[in-house]
Amino acid sequence: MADPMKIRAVVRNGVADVRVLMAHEMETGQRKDSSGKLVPAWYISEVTGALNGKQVLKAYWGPAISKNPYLQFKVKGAKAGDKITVSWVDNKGEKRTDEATAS
Amino acid sequence: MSVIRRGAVAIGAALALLVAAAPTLSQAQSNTQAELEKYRQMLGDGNPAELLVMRGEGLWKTKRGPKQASLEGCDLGKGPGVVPGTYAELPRYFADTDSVMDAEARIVHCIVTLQGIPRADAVRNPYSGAGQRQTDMEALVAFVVEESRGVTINVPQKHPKEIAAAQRGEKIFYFRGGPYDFSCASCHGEDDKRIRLQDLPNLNKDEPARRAFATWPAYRVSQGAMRTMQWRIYDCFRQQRFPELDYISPASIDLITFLGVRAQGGKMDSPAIKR
Amino acid sequence: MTLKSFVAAAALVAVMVPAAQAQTSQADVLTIMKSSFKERGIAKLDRLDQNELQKQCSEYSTRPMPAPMKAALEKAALDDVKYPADGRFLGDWKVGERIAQSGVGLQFSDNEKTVNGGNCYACHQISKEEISYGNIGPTLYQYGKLRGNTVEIQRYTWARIWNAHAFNACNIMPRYGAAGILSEEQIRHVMALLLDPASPVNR
Amino acid sequence: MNRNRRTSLQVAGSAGLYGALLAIGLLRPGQASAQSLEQAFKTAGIAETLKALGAAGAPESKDIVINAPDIAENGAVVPVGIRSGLANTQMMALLVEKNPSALAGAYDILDGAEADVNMRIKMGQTSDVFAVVKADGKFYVAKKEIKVTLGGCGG
Repeated sequence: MADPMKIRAVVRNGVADVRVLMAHEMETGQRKDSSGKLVPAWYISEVTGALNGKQVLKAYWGPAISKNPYLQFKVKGAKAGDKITVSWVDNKGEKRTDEATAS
Repeated sequence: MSVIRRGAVAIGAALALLVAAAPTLSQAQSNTQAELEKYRQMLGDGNPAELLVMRGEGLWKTKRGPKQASLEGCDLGKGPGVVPGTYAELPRYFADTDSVMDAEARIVHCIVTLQGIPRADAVRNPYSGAGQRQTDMEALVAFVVEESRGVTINVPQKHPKEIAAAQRGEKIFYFRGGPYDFSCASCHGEDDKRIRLQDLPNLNKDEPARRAFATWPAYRVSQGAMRTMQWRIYDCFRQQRFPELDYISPASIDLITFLGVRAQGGKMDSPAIKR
Repeated sequence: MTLKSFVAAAALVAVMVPAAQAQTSQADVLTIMKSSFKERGIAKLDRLDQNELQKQCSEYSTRPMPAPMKAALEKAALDDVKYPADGRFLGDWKVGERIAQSGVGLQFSDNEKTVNGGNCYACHQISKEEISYGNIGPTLYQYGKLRGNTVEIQRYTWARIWNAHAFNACNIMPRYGAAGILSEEQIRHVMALLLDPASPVNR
Repeated sequence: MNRNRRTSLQVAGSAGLYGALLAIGLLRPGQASAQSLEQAFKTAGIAETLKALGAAGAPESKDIVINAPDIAENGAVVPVGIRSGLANTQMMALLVEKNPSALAGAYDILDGAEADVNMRIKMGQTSDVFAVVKADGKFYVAKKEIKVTLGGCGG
């Protein structure tokens, strides 16, 4: 199973600044392993961000996003105590959802 | 004394450079430095090593090995079970092994003695390779060092073996060998030097020596992995064109002891994030 | 002597004795080194066996080397320089640029088939186009333009690349010719990068 | 591969239906843009990728800010942010001209999010990067050069 994300959400003037770290290899599909074989592409293809269950952001990624991806986005109309949920799914169908409380 | 002399030489060299460089080139160089600073600052916003710290904490508390024990009873120098602040005072002398050990050597010791995992297994693949998940060892080190963030570096020099280790470490620091004739000091003995665009800390000077020790282990974006202090030394020697340094070998611990003593008074700020 | 002044004097002595000259011997260190490294691929353990130059330069890292010793090392280095038999000093600067850019070779992660690079940009500014250069060595931008392309300059530059200790014993630069890092032909190309008027270094 | 994108595609229906829904205003343009993205992730170069995004010929806009350093110390991780000051920004995307596939990432900005995202991307070499923004149904672009440098003494 995928390792948990680290989500931080800090509210200032009604806007939540959300910073997310995800553990993922993000293989490009162009790297060769030590035996010279091409390592197949493996990357997070979609990420969604939600405030109290309502989707606010949807990201579509390719393998050009760096390993162990970092995503920062801003959510309007947020206050301390709100729930920020982030989910990702990769091109193999593996997925992960984590939640943080805005402070 | 030698530090002062080297400092003077470095200042002279820096002045000579300033005079020699054409204005357009030095201006371009300062723009380069400013943009690199921006790059490094933007990276600082989110360090993937935090993910490894979480994994390491979980691993530390997990019962593993033939003895089905966790590492929570590990004595890292402040007594069994105490993790906070320990990294800042390692390497140090441990009476139970009658030797000076760095953080990684001590963690291996605990894995062997508390969990009953054979030493050969514990040290077999300490560093993750390209495209591999970070090793358990790397995760454990990430957790341990995080617990010393902000703590003042105070590598002890009380026991005769601690003093001897630092003295040997200094000799190793200046040991020139291999087809390139390099020693550690070849790259880390003067102020304001770079390889390509990477700043090289002058480990003869207090401030850069503190900063360097304080920011290892670090997440290396070029490798997509957090690397430990043992790895830092290992890979320096690789680029020095030396043979392969053994994990937690005596020379590595001596050198880390020397660097730790040089860094006295700095504040741990690790895991850091670097190119 | 009062206890207080004794302690102060002892402290003073402690400060004045360079740590490098403490009881640890070079032999102890070599034993520790040999027990801590293992050979891997092309990097054998004999790389830890220091030659005279390496030994003396290590020994005098933290204190000034006696002048006669320094002069002797420099003379030995200069005598050691092998100039091209056919008198041809300059090759192709374009190949030289590639050699200057490449940092591979001689690491335990390389192999016999790896063509060694010169790693020049790691320490020197060379062409203006490459912004990622180090500053351990002096800038070489406009090297030929500033010095000319005479036979004397060619011989001097060749010797400097072959064994830089000929001019400043215990400096940091690898002995590219003497230690067999670059071939004679490769050195010709690097020479061209520095001296050929058509090289971007001199344009 | 791209199972999830296919799922989105199915939700949106066929391309024809998607277009029809757009036309009659049942779907907000920019949302569920997966169908054009599927193709856009496969194209090289800016012109082709803009075309795949339906943004061919989009004009430059000063209201789009690309926040990135001029020089990256390593191409494996290049921090890049896009911020749009254009009213009703619906979608933002980042393209790297010289990467094998230009499109690095695209973001649907739904109700409740600001048009301001930061990501980290891989760049194989020095290149122009383009931010593409869809606002009020129209596309705009901005560009910036990022230099990728070599490092170390073992490579």
